Amino acid sequence: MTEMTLIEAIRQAMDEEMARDPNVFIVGEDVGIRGGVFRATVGLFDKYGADRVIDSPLAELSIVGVGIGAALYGMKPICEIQFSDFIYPAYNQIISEAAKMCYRSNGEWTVPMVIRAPYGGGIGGGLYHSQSPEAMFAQVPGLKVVIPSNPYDAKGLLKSAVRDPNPVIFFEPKKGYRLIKGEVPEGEFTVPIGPARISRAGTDVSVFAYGMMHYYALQAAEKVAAEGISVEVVDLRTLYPVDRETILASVQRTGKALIVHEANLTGGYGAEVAATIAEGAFTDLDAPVRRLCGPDVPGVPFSHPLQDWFMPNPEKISSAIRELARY
Amino acid sequence: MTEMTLIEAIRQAMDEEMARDPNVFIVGEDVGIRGGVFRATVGLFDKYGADRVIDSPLAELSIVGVGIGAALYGMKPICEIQFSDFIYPAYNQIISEAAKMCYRSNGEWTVPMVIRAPYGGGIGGGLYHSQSPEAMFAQVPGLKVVIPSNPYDAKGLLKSAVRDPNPVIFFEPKKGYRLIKGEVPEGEFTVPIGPARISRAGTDVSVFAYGMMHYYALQAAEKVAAEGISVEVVDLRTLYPVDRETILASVQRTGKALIVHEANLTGGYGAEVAATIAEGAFTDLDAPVRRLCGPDVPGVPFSHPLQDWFMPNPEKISSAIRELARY
Amino acid sequence: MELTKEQRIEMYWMMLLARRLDERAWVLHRQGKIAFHISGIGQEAAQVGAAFALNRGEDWVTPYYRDLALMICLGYTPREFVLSLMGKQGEPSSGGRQMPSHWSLRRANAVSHSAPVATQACHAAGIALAMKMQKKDQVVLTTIGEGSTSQGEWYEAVNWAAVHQLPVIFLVENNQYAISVPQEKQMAVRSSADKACGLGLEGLTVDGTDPYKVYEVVARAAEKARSGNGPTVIEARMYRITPHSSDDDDRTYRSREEVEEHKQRDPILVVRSRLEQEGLLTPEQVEGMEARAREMVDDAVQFATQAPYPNVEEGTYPVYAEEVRHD
Amino acid sequence: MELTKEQRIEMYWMMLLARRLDERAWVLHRQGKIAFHISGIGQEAAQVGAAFALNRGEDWVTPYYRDLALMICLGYTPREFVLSLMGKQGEPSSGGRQMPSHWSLRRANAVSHSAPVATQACHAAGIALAMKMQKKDQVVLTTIGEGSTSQGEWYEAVNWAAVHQLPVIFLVENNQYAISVPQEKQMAVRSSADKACGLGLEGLTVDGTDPYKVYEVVARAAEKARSGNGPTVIEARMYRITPHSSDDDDRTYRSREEVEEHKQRDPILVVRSRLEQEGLLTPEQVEGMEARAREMVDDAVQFATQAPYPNVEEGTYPVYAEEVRHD
Ligand SMILES: Cc1ncc(C[n+]2csc(CCOP(=O)(O)OP(=O)(O)O)c2C)c(N)n1
Ligand SMILES: Cc1ncc(C[n+]2csc(CCOP(=O)(O)OP(=O)(O)O)c2C)c(N)n1
Ligand SMILES: [Mg+2]
Ligand SMILES: [Mg+2]
Repeated sequence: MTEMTLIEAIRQAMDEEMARDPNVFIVGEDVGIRGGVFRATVGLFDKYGADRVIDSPLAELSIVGVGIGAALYGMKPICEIQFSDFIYPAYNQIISEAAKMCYRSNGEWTVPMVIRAPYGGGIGGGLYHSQSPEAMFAQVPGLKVVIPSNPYDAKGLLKSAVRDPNPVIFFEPKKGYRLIKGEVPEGEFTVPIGPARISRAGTDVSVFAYGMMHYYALQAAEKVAAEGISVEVVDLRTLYPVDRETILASVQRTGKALIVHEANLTGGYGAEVAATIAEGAFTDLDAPVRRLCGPDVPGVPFSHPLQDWFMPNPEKISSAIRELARY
Repeated sequence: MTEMTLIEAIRQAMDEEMARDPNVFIVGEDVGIRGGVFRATVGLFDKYGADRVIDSPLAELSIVGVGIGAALYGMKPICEIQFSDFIYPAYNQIISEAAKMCYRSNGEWTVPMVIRAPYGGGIGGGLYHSQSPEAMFAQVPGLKVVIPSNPYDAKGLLKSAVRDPNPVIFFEPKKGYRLIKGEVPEGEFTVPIGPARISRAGTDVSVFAYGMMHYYALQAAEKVAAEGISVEVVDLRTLYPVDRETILASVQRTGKALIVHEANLTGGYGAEVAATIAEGAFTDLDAPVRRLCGPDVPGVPFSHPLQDWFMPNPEKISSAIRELARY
Repeated sequence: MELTKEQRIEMYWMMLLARRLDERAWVLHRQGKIAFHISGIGQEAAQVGAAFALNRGEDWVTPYYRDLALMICLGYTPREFVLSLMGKQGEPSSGGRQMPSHWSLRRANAVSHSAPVATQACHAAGIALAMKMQKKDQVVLTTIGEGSTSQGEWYEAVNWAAVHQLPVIFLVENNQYAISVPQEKQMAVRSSADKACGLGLEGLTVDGTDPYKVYEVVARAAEKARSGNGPTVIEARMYRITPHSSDDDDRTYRSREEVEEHKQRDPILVVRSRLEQEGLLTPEQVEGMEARAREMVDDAVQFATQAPYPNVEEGTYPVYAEEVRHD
Repeated sequence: MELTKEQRIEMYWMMLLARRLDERAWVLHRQGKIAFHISGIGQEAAQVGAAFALNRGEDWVTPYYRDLALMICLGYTPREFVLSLMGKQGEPSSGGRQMPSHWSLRRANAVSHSAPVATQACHAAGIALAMKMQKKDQVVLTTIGEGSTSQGEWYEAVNWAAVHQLPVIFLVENNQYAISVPQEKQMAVRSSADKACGLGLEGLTVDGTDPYKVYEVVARAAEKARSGNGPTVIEARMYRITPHSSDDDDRTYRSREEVEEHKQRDPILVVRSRLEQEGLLTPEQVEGMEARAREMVDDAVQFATQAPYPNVEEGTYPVYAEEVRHD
């Protein structure tokens, strides 16, 4: 076991997968000699060369489009989008091509690729370096959408993503890159794409979260535990396909559900979680489903007080848990 | 009053608004001499000239991007995207620019524009001429998303959209273009963007739908009425911002909610409606919220039996209503 | 690289077979036996010329919807084509999921494409990148209409290929229209091959009604690509003799005289009379070919008419690679 | 069009003021008083040259983040700039919503831009289209980095302008890097101005360290645009003297010698010594300018330091134009 940061775990996963499989390569902006603007690919250019760690032109559409082409040929591209805020130019290639290729060709062609993108706010990034666009992808059959919340999962899930025969969108909570540390075992392991994880067992309220908000949810759960509220925290991890079973089983236990994410409330991923619960746990619910999310404004503002206003945090989560527990 | 088709109402709205305001212009592929591939703009090129009905290059990104520029200058572009399936190349301009311009500039700049796009399946269009991407937009603060279900609303809402100082995404149920007919009064009227509409009052089950599915929902309601089930049908019309009040008031009356759309179930617009109900009508619900939607496959298949399998229709809606009524 | 007499005759045969098949599709449409057809009539010469310049079965192709003749050269059979027209089971491009003429033929390295134009260009660049990485002696041919070169996607693909000196041939089939929109509304240059100079690669314009000339330039470009000297843009000039598709009415935007004039220069007629004049084909041989084509087309229609539709259950998969069925 | 002596001195003053302000931003960052700075150091000459070629206040600009000197020429004040660095109330570009250097200045016809690069190019084309429709005697200048011309968005914008002969000037500030990525990984041509030939418009390359030369070519392009002769692409060559931003460490990808070499040719030094040699500026005048700049920068820092942060409530609006507050 070694303690490492989230971003170290991500780097290690890529390094190991590149060593394991010569078809794996990285493509994106500044991923080469610079090692990525967040330093996720540091050292890989020196180790694997310019052919396998490619500094692309500044154009996300073709980072993904060229990646798809290479994947069709049998390669395993890991496409880095520098910030998830800049993924939209590639939206057509992701939605129209990567996601639909297998189905539309009746399985003749598949697109084994990973698209990595740092997401999330609270880092002084303003409207365009703070976005959480997961709900724009976690509604698209053919894609898998994964968001890790800790180094162990990050490494294991990214390795699974690289080996997955489908396009996997891998959003990384950038605020946690260096903040979130954790034990990661030496040697080979993977974490399967699909199942959510109960990261803390509890009986009074279920909290569903992922990424940075899961990290905060655990803190909030700890805090209210001292007040006698027993919180079950579920790390959704794989957002799409949805692990409805784990979600419903947790609500069956607690009868109360709080969903937390940074993205705007309306139409966010929490809507699907809430809908799932409303449909599948109707008779188990002891209180209305509650969502604690980013407010419905176009982005996280830059100015500090406004950013704080926007972002969910352990305090806001604790209050929401308390309210729900009281219901 | 004149009876007209949905597409005639749309054309008339554009014609009247262009006559009223010299700043209104149309831009898109084949909108000029051809009058649009669905013939929505027929006659307008002859009437208003090539300067105001512009055949763009075949590039959606710049149809919208150039439209935004013109809107910033004070014009009122109506951008036609030939099929909603082809809106993704313009996603970056819509999400990053049109939607965020007002907020990010603290109101110094606004983008008064309309983006029209035919959507929906059941017309033998296969994966790429049948899509319903509304949920990818009805989660984006700064946008308004409108879907009319009948000629009266189509005309009145489109006129409101043209006059709206914000970017409005106007999805048109293409299967209904000529199929859906209705009375439209002579002379000036508008329908406000925002409120949903109770298109049929009832007491047993609420059905929430829009566009073509609303048309089918009314047929289903009629059918089950004969069996003694009283259905309230709500035409959501404006999907974003969400008219939560009308939705909740209806569930308060009936205690049961069915949501119908063509788009994939998971992460579709119905998730937000279901979440809204789960949060706001918890004590009113007599049955789990139910969604009847397109299955979670990447698109509507071309082959007829497969298309029929995919599409919701009055029969499927009737069955779902019956089940819910029985609960 | 010099074509043999046999090859030149074979090329005419491929053009002819594609033409007769295409004409039959229009008949089937008029008879109400199929719902949609999009035609390659007038474009066969360039497609066959390009196909013969490839190492077929080894080289890769990312085609577009008008490429019936190209696909026939790659081994796509008339039976397969009519299955696709009718959305019948066993159709190899998509198993009836896609509209007709949305090709895919894994066994021939012809990649599945979608309806959104220009997406295939990036795939070609990515495939070529993979070939270069794997040091394969292969090239990729990608085709597109001249209107679709207005898409930023095409620009990005060509730019990638130029920067990385990839073995791709970008063949633009300039048939002078994009639905109703003439070339001069798409671009301010005289040929889309002129766009190459702005991206630092070679661009050539060729008479696309002459299969042997097209063969020559494509063969030269392929040789160049194989020897590591990078990509080429080739515009083949031709005329779209039919309406855009069976949904179009081209009388609304171009004169009958213009169309008639081009019908006089129909490549099928021109090539046949050339081969006759050169003594390579006797009128009897021509008649023999016509009879053989008729027979194959008849057989294909009969075969496809009797073929079953897909089972409804086939609509449910394969959304993910794990669900691909190998039968 | 000939510059007067006063204008030439005024241009140097603008360069100097922008430079001193920019340098202070780096100091503030080192002092921990601001969180982020992205610098225009080394690019002032081209920006000032271009600004002076415009009819400022009448013509329009869609700028990009390095354009501090350009914005200063348009009347953006040092106080306003430091407010934006600190995210303080009253900041005119965004009211503290956007990161610093994301300009907007309605009173100067300088349009709000976002972080996703290249989106502003289409806006410029759209503004120019509107100017042409309204027969205005105006032009639009849009700026961009050379790396960002790899985006399909830029291509589509330039293509629109060329097809419609719009009054736009596309100024590329080629500072030789896109973060860490050098020009040769972005494009296979020697200048981004070469891209113009592929789109049928004029392209010019100019020494971007000489404000008077840049003035000349931009003035000529503006005149051409005003007389209805369409757009021009101008690449101004320069060097990014600082790291990409305060988050960057450029030592990882370029040598100190290279940077030193360019510092020797710093446009501020070159222009000053030229003006001194020509007898237009005495050492005393230069000292006077420096003192004035220092005073203005000091004042701006003091002013902004004392200014309040936005009220939290300001984060909630204006999502829609209806919510714009006029105070
Ligand atoms: C992204 C996208 N936008 C619009 C369309 C609708 N559309 C289909 S074909 C076509 C015209 C294509 O013209 P061109 O590229 O010249 O090819 P051609 O059909 O003439 O061979 C259009 C606009 C589409 N398929 N994809
Ligand atoms: C669409 C998009 N992708 C990525 C980025 C991240 N990014 C910010 S600046 C930059 C480099 C820009 O280089 P260039 O266009 O040459 O302008 P410069 O910064 O050199 O002036 C990158 C990659 C972005 N802002 N937008
Ligand atoms: Mg064409
Ligand atoms: Mg640069």
